[in-house]
Amino acid sequence: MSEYMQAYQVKRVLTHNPGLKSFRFDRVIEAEPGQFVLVWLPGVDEKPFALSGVFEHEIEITVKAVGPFTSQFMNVQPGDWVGLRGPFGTGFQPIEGMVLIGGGIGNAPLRYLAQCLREEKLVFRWVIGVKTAEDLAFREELESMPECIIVSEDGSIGKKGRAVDVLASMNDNEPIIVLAASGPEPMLLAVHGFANTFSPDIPVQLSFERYMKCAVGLCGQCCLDGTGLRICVEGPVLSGHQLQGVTEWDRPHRGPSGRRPQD
Amino acid sequence: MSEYMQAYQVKRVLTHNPGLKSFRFDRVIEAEPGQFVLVWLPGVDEKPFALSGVFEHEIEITVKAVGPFTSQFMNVQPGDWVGLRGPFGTGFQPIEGMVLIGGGIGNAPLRYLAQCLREEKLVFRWVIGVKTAEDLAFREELESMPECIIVSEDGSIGKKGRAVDVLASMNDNEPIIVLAASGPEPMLLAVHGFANTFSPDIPVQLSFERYMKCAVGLCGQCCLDGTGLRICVEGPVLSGHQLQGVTEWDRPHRGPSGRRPQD
Amino acid sequence: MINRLHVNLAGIELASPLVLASGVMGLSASSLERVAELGAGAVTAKSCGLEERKGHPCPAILPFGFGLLNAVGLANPGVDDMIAELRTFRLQSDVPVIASIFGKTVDEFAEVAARIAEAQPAMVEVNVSCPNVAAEFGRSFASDPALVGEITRRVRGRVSDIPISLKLSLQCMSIAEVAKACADNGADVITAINSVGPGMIIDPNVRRPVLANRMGGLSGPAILPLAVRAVWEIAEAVSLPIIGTGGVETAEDVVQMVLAGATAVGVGTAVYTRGLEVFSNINSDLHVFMQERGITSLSDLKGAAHV
Amino acid sequence: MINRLHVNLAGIELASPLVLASGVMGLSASSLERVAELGAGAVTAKSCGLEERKGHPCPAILPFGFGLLNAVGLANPGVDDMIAELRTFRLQSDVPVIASIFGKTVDEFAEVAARIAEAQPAMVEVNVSCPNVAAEFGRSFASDPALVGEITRRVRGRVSDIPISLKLSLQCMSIAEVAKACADNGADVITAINSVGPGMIIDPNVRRPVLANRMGGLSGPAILPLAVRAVWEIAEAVSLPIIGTGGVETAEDVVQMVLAGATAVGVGTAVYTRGLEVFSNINSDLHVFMQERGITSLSDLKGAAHV
Ligand SMILES: Cc1cc2nc3c(=O)[nH]c(=O)nc-3n(C[C@H](O)[C@H](O)[C@H](O)COP(=O)(O)OP(=O)(O)OC[C@H]3O[C@@H](n4cnc5c(N)ncnc54)[C@H](O)[C@@H]3O)c2cc1C
Ligand SMILES: Cc1cc2nc3c(=O)[nH]c(=O)nc-3n(C[C@H](O)[C@H](O)[C@H](O)COP(=O)(O)OP(=O)(O)OC[C@H]3O[C@@H](n4cnc5c(N)ncnc54)[C@H](O)[C@@H]3O)c2cc1C
Ligand SMILES: Cc1cc2nc3c(=O)[nH]c(=O)nc-3n(C[C@H](O)[C@H](O)[C@H](O)COP(=O)(O)O)c2cc1C
Ligand SMILES: Cc1cc2nc3c(=O)[nH]c(=O)nc-3n(C[C@H](O)[C@H](O)[C@H](O)COP(=O)(O)O)c2cc1C
Ligand code: FES
Ligand code: FES
Repeated sequence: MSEYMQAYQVKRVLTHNPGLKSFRFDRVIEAEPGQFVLVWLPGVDEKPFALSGVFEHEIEITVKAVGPFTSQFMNVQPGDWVGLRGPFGTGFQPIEGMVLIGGGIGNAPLRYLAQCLREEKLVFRWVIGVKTAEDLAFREELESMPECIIVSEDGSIGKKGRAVDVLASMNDNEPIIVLAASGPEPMLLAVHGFANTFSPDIPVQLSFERYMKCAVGLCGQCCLDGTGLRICVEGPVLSGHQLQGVTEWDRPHRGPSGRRPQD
Repeated sequence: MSEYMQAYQVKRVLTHNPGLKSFRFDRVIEAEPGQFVLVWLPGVDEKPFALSGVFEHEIEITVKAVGPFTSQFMNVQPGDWVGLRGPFGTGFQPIEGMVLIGGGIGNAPLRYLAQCLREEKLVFRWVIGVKTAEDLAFREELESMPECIIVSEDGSIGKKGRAVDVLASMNDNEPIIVLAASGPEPMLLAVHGFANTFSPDIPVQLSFERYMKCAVGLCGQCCLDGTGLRICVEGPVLSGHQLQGVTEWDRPHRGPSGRRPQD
Repeated sequence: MINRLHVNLAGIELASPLVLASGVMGLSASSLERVAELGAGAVTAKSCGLEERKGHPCPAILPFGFGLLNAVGLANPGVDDMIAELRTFRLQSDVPVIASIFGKTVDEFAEVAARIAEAQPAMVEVNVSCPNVAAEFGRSFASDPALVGEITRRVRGRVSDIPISLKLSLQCMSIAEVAKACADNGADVITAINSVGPGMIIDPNVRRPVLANRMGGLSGPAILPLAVRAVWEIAEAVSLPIIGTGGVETAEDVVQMVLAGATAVGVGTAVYTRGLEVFSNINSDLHVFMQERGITSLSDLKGAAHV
Repeated sequence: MINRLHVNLAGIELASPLVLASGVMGLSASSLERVAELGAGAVTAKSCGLEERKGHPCPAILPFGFGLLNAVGLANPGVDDMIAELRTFRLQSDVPVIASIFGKTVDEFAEVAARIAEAQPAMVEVNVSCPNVAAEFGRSFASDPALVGEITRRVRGRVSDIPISLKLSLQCMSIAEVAKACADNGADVITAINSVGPGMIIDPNVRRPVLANRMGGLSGPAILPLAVRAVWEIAEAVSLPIIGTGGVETAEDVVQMVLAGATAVGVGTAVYTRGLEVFSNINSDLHVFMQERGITSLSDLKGAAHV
């Protein structure tokens, strides 16, 4: 694939629940886990989605309905033409002993990372956090993976609690040497905070989201205040080091106009 | 080099006589002997010239003053910027036992062909035809080459006569197995005629000239009537086979308007 | 077997939608024939005027990485010689041949058109992109809808038995408006677009514009999006068949043009960027594209992107 | 050591002729700062209007092989937010920052210009390439010399202490004429050109234009020859300094622009085609180019191709 628009027919749709589906396209690409594609739904819009899996002849994205685009995407059927461009941005680097930690739909790219880790026969652990059981995609697959620790905020699946809360006891079990996290920003910052309590810090790879328009580092839409780092080029996966100097944590993100809603 | 315009400073000028000079440019290219470049004299025009030599760090063209462009070119000095594009078109294929036959300035590309033949340690003979002694470029170099047979129409240098007239006796000496010719069209057709008196024909490689504008096979300016072959792409070096079907031998060539002057 | 690539262009049957664009391989019967044999559905001759013109000195045609700049300066052998070439072509080929003409004045357009019609080409294409010598600021005829309408009407008056096409350029405020003026005055076809710009390339060492004419029109893949948009706008404005021209190099480019509203598709600069094989290559790729998607006729795709 | 790359642009001292073009990395103080640190001689903010605009849905920015098509739809945070970003930038960087503004009406141009001047940018650039909502056929302001002259005069009336530049586009009959109208009405600088076209890309399978807005302006290397020609024509018509913009990717492209008549050179799409390193890369290549040829100041090259 490339930055040029190319349409593909949807090969298969996997329905996790009516508002959470995975879509496979007949396409071979080279992509790192954590990298994303732009997905064009003709007549609607084009939005960024991480790859949730790369298979021999197929690539997969997993979409959660949260607004107009993602809701319409739930109607996409096998055979429909969808435009794809990418992969864009930076990926996670698979490392022996890695701990993955995902929140909600943020677990999607970690699924592909886990795939890669397994293929490279690297040991890892994966804390899968969801609000409630039905937010969990690939339930059967994940429940059968010995590496997975599922937690839910309402206790409807796995242990009750938030993913970050598990980290301390995991570290007691066996020291965490590197963390890969993807999910809501507060979770990412909490993971970063946890990693910073150690000396030396635990290296982190954190996948951020910002509103995107070009994904090729041009429009400036996704730049972080303080450093100007572009989430679409230098990110979405950033190291702890790259977080330094950013002045917009915990502030509302800039929208399509470039405006940041009043805090 | 390429089809894109690039300017080079003239490195050296070799004056054979006031109306016949060679120009060297600091440039490494891959080109076959017989291929040509377009030469842009800023403020004047751009015209095709065969490479007369390719050296380790230099390329060379040899220009004879025959009209406005070539006359102005005689004023070009070392250090002047000249635009070059190419190489374009087809080249001669060096073959063991080859006989080269050139008429006047048509000997220029054969000089490069001879260079290649010598480098590949292939045996060859070269009949160099000129009107008169002062039409001969590279006189010292060529007189010292055992492969060269110089003939002039006025007898002022070498044997008196025309280059084609030498062919029959050469063939008696040692059968000619392939002919490469470059020079005025009547000479080329005579060479072709000579080659056709044998059975099977002696294979020929003949370098033609036509008015050119694009050299990239687009404008149609250099197409031969009868077959539509483009001298700038399928030529300038054509085989005897490619001459078949051409209906414009011995007719005046089309000029810059595309018009063929009345015969 | 059906020929999926067949199109009917204003009554002319083409075995392929690909039309050799004017100015490319179009000076002689033989060069046109060569392109016809290599797969063009129709071939257009070089634009000719009343009299022979040598055009500009060289460089007149300049590759620049994404296509060409050209400022040939309407070099042409004159209408008499062109008539002879067209007649020779017609004796030897069944492929439809389109004559192309220009004039320095409205009268001259009408006169050259009438003359070239003697050669009985399949169509007369009227190239209005040349500069209007009478206009301020050296504007081209193509920029003025009223003037293009007038040329159309006058040519139509002299050429009644052969379809006429007006070859438009983007050097105007609204190509749709110009196309309307053509339709209102009797045009059968619109050819769009001519080369774009003009543009200029300056050599950083020589410190001069490289083209002898300083400026020249852009053609080739760089202008494809401009040409597709032009075809789209024309198709919205008039119902005439369009020869969509500009930057076409591949079967997918042809499909874009047809989806935008073209009936046939011009191919010019691709002869340089892709070689003369471009005609047969596009034909076979286009056939496969259509077959794989079960499309039996290009007319099913025509204008289909206007949703 | 002398800085060969230094230029004086309407009284503003730039350490490099490279100016970040509007619409690229220009939404926030931080993104502008990043580009300033990487070697731009000046940076231009994204064009802003009176109010926040979300612009068109995506795809709004589309790579197409020789550059980009964009139809962002004047998305911008509104002048209030932009003032805040510019102030933040000025507190943190000494690199001159150019504000860019647009309006839906002549009045609005004047008003936004007056507002943005509060942030004391080094220059106010007036982007007249947006569609004139009052005009027929949705023509852009930039196509009408009289209207551009009027906008210039009105902006000048409200912004007296800061240089103003008019950002022109080729969507007009003569960019030289438009530039003249700017000069006659008090402009200090001309920025040329905005993106070209518009163009359209249709997906052959989806059978729809890919851009959500259907059409979008072309930028990047495909338009360099058009931009060089525009700068050439403007330089022949007026004596104002020009920020030559469009398709610049290399030091040689910069030299072309300067030889055509530019004082400074805009860089936009090259941030995509060449990465953010493009500024430092061009700076060092340009330095070497000048040094090798004994050129000590770019002003020695300015307009030198007009022979
Ligand atoms: C790098 C990256 C990877 C992502 N991966 C996934 C994934 O694997 N699965 C998944 O379901 N979602 C993913 N998202 C989020 C997804 O892009 C949004 O859910 C989607 O754009 C929402 O659009 P909407 O119209 O449905 O909702 P809206 O109501 O428009 O927006 C809902 C939320 O999505 C954000 N959003 C909207 N548009 C964009 C945009 N153009 N770019 C970035 N964020 C936007 C908004 O800021 C808001 O927070 C990813 C986002 C990014 C930046
Ligand atoms: C493939 C090729 C290789 C050549 N190699 C050499 C060479 O090595 N040395 C050399 O001195 N000359 C060479 N020539 C010929 C050279 O191009 C002409 O001598 C030159 O163009 C004459 O230009 P002029 O203005 O001086 O003369 P003019 O008076 O314009 O023309 C004199 C002759 O040159 C021909 N000619 C003019 N312009 C062109 C053109 N644009 N393209 C082709 N022919 C043209 C004319 O048809 C005429 O026969 C070559 C030509 C071709 C086609
Ligand atoms: C070298 C050259 C010469 C051309 N001459 C003519 C011409 O004589 N008449 C004309 O109508 N168009 C002429 N054109 C324009 C082409 O017919 C065509 O409209 C344009 O190049 C865009 O198509 P393309 O990108 O496929 O080349 C010429 C184009 C080129 C490149
Ligand atoms: C995505 C994008 C957004 C742009 N937005 C603006 C804008 O808001 N205001 C403006 O004056 N020009 C805008 N432009 C035009 C550029 O400033 C520039 O004039 C044009 O792209 C040509 O230069 P380039 O080829 O270097 O990009 C935009 C260009 C692009 C590619
Ligand atoms: S989305 Fe445009 S710079 Fe990141
Ligand atoms: S010179 Fe143009 S086709 Fe040969």
